[in-house]
Amino acid sequence: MLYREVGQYKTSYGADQALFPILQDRIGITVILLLAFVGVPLTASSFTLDSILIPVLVLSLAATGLNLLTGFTGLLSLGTGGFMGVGAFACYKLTTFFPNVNIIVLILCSGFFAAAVGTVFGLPSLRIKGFYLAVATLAAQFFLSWCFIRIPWLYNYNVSASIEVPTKTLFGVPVTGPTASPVTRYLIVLSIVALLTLVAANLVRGRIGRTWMAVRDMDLAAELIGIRLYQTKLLAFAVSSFYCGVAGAMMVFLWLGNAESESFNINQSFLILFMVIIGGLGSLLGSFLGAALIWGLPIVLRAAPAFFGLSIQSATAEQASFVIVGALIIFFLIVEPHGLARLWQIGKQKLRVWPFPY
Amino acid sequence: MTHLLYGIFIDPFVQMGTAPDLLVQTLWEGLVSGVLYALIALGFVLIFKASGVFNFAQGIMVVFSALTLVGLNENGMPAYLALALTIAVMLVLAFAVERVILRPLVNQPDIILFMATFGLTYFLIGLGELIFGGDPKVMISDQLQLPSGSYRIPIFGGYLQMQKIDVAAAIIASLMVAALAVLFNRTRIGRALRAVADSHKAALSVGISLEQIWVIVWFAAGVVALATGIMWGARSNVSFALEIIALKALPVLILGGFTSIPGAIIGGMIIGVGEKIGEFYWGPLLGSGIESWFAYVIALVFLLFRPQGLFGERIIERL
Amino acid sequence: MGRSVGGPILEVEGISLSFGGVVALQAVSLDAREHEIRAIIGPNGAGKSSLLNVINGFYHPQKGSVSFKGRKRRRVDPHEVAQQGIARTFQNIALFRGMTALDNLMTGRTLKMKSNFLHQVVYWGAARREELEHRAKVEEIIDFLEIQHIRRTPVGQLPYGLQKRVELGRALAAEPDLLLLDEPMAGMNIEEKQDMCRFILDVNDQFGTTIVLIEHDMSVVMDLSDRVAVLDYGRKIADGTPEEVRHHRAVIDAYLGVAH
Amino acid sequence: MRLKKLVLGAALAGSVGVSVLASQAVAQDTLFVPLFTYRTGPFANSGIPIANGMHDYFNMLNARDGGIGGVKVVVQECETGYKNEKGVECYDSVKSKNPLVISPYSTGITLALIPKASVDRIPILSMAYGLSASAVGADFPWIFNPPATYWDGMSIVLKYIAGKEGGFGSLKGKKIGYIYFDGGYGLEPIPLLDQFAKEYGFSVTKYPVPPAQMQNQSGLWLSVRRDRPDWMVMWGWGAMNPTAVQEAAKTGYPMDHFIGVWWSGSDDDARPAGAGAKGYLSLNINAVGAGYPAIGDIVKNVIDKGNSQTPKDQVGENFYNRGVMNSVIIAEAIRHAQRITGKKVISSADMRRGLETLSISDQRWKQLGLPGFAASFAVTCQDHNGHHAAYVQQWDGRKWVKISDWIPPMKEKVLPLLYGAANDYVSKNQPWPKRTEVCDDRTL
Repeated sequence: MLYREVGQYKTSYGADQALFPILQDRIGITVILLLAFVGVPLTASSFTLDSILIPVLVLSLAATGLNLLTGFTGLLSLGTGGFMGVGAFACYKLTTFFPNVNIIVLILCSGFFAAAVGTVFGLPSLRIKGFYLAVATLAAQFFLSWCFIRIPWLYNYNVSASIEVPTKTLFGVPVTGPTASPVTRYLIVLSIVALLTLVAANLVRGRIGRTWMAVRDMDLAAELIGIRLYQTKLLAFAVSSFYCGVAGAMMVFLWLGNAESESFNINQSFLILFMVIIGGLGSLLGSFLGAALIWGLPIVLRAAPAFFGLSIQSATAEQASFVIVGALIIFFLIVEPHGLARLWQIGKQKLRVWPFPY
Repeated sequence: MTHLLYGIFIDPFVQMGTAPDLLVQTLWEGLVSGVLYALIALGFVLIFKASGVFNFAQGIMVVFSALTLVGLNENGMPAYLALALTIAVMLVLAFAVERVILRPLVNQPDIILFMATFGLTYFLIGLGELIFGGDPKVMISDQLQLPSGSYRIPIFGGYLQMQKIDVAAAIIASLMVAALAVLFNRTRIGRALRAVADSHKAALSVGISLEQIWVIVWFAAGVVALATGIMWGARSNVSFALEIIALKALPVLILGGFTSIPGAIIGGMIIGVGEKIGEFYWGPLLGSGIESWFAYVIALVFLLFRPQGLFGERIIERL
Repeated sequence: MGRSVGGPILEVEGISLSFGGVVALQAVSLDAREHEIRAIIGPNGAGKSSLLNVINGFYHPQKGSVSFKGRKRRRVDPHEVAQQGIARTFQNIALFRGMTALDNLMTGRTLKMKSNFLHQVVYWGAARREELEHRAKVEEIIDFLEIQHIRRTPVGQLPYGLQKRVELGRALAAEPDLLLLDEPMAGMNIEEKQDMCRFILDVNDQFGTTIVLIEHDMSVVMDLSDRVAVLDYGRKIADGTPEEVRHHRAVIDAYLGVAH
Repeated sequence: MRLKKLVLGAALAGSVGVSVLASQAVAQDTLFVPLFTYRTGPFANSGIPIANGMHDYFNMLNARDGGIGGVKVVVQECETGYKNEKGVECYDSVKSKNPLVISPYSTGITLALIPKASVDRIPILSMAYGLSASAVGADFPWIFNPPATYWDGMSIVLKYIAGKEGGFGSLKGKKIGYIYFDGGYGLEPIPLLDQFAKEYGFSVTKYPVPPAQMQNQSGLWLSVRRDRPDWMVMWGWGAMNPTAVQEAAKTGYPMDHFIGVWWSGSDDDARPAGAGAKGYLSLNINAVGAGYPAIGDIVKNVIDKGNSQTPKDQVGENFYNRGVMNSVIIAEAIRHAQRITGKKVISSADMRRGLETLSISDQRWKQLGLPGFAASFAVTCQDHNGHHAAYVQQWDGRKWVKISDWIPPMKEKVLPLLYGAANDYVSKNQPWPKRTEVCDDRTL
């Protein structure tokens, strides 16, 4: 009986349209944020930060971006990796042009370059739909990753054809490069992700979000209501690519510290798509759950044998994890096609009537 | 600038004129890889036509079937027995897919089924490596009596080099297409398949079990995959890197339309020839390696003019 | 009826429309006056829906013109039409199934919303104020249509009758001057039909909205409408008050299916 | 419904599992040597034999001598699949367990780890791959890439070609085709190649192979047929190698004019082309064949005891021996470190000193039971590479045959480029940590 909104009366539409209308949710999110911002930095090991939390956050942001496009606007894209790459390389060039500008500003700015490119490759969406569009976005994917290698200007003509992240400091504290501590990088990633997630939440609960969903659910009717399909779709592409771009920039500057064309290949795109669909199309929460599952699972699986004192060849573990991840994807889709987010809803529903079955 | 324009608009055609044998050779290579793309695309089409599923796993099915074949043979099984057994394996796979994936997910939105085939892809990659190891295998061309060596036909003062295996690939591909055409248009199953393609309800009302149809198409796709795997394996070797190439079937699908068998073939030809010509004559301008995306751009441009593909049904929007 | 029918607000002149070889409409002309309820009837495939699609710009006729509020137009895009104040419902419901009833209605007001992207991003100031204003307006319509209880339900899960009602609500949310209803009562039971009739009359009465509706149920048409136009094989074969139309020779033929 | 509960449960369990991760410590009285390997993915064909070689040699030392200096070597493989993210993850998972040295076995991963390792003070051994510039000990105290850099390799290739053509003078007007993996690895030698082309007046045509096209090279080889280069030089890896050899054979390119770097000389690279591959050349830095006492010990103590994944017939293949060589270098460095520090259980810092004073003479190779297995080599405080000789081998249709003497690289050409690149790297990655580590006296 702990979780229920009974007795919480909304006295204004404002209260009713708040992000978290239910008190328990508000408490919940506060606790989570406190844990994330205070608890984790104090306790987590550098491995947990570097190999689990930072990646999951970065990938969640990319997934959020794709979700805005695929989940909310109904446009299937396989170019995510490419757009992330644009963000990363843009950020790298920016750091070389403006070495003294605050790196966080640059990371956010690099999103705009991705947005521009994304919009261009979004143009076909005006003529084509569904899988045809998906394949069209593959053109973006392959063309971009070709550019990342074939245009040396993008990586400052490094012989290695890869971008090395320079050390940038903020108030004297190094935030990028090898000397930056995992905690610092984690906190920055967390802040950016939290901020952009809030923005996404605002967008999808307002007019823009509704027009996106309208286009997704029935584009013709939307048009007859007065929604301009072209602008709506292109806006979706732009915003989505912006998120992917920022994610890409963070991936290189705050996570890996180095990248080459291959870091943004087609598999990256597929990985993000997994996360979105497993997490739940059209759900921001889902993007996070999906990212956590898809990224976390193989790590758990790789650690599991040792944890249970078995010694398994790392290769075998890797192959096994492929099998299991594949099986789980199918399993999840069968159990709940609407993704983890829906499971969460169901869980809440149960909690609401607990301890009674109905 | 003028140099660039020359490189784009004049030089390639000069080359074609001065070395026609190379042009012919390029066309031939294009046709061959086109055939292989087409074979993969064919697998997609079969399944999409009958179950509306965009089967991403087609690519890995190619690798998996070829691996099974070679793996069985390596464990001392005579080639043809191995071949038969591999076909059996593909049949089992078809049943498994129908039972485990399609049936529970029937009537789900396309994208969910699409994702499910992604899951299948991961599963097969892992399984394949677990059983046969990650190291690439050499296709057992000789045991299968596949021709090796090549014809060298003098033309235009130069010569045209045709690998016998490629010729075989072309022949086998056309045979398969013919067989499938017959299957689709002449047999009861074929009518059923088309009925399903038109509408599941209709099919049911005609008293056809969807399950059977699905098993059949997935099995057919599996066999096509095996053929593709053997052919491509014989050209390079059987390794998981092949799976990436399978993506090339997607632009083929766009050109040919997702539901048209002749479309897949002709689309394959266009893509194959297009990208080879592009790489060969225009690639050097851009620093080469454009083959990796050229096909997709061809398809993309094409889409803008004909959104439903070469043979795809016309899309009429109505309210 | 205590309302004054004004001058013509919508004039359709000599519309001809065909897809490939198939002729859907042939030189059809009709008008609708302010505040009136105008019905279009005719057998299936007579071209009724096509006519509506022409009026709100979804189809572009080969010949003829449509003028609304005196502004003549030959070829326009649907969203322009919507901006001029024409809203509609659809024969087979075209709601946004994934969204709640409330969101569907809010979407209906898209054109009335002006706040820019940045405000949306922060969801503060203008954007927030706007949201709340429009929410208030939408709530009025929700009360009016008596669908308070299903506010938060995704419309995909609603029964047919309610969906039709929500769709009407979405159209009303745009505060249109002209409302096109494509078979608003198709597949409803008596009670639902009666409710729908009431709503249509009230809309027309309270908001003074001009209504053009397609309907098969003769009794409904005859009670509701001021004037009735009859289409058959893409031609207009009769036009006038329900009384006149009811006794019109061609109409009777058309409905009894006498060979021409 | 039950299913859904189950799933919720599973998700929960997963999240718990994660938290218990990095908790697998390594016993303190051992020598911990993580090996980054890839037995999966499109590069597995190159990765597997190397991984086997590296693994087996350490197992052999443990079984035969009870470890190194009486201390057991703990080997832990981490599967990278040749993916950079995985590599970084592997690094993060081992760095807290006092790893003596990291062998990334991927140029991409090496590049990603160079800055990190320099800060975490963990040595990286990128044996004949990675960033050529990292040979400059003054700038990269923690990175070691013996016995030769890609630039050395390219200079050796050109030296060999020149030898066949009758001296560098006669390279004038010749056409050399360069087919390479379109990534950092394949792009690195290009500056040197271009420089030589300018100096000796031969022309270079470049044929990049994008990763997605590794097994789809027919178009590329058509261009080769058109351009008719006198020699083809290959910097290939993974599935790209066998495909290239096969396509070359198909196009009828003279195989004895087609020469690959030491990473394009695996038995699996040549074998698939069958008879067509006969005559294919490649550089090598280690001997092939199982006819060495040490390798005999491996067979006796490890493989016959079933403690290995290696199929017996692959022992002694080129890349297997490459892996063995990698482990020998690590083992020798550990011995050096133990001698310098007088400690039995050493730290990564000690290991760095060991690597920096490492030298293996022909005499020592013999003592190791590997006479003539590789050129005698030494790295110094300044030079972490040594720029040692390589030889050319030829595929006779069944196995590799050594067909040249050990050819030393053209240091005088390579070094300037090397220092230039090192400066470039350091200047682009300011502030780059200044070297503080003192140089050990080699005579110890």
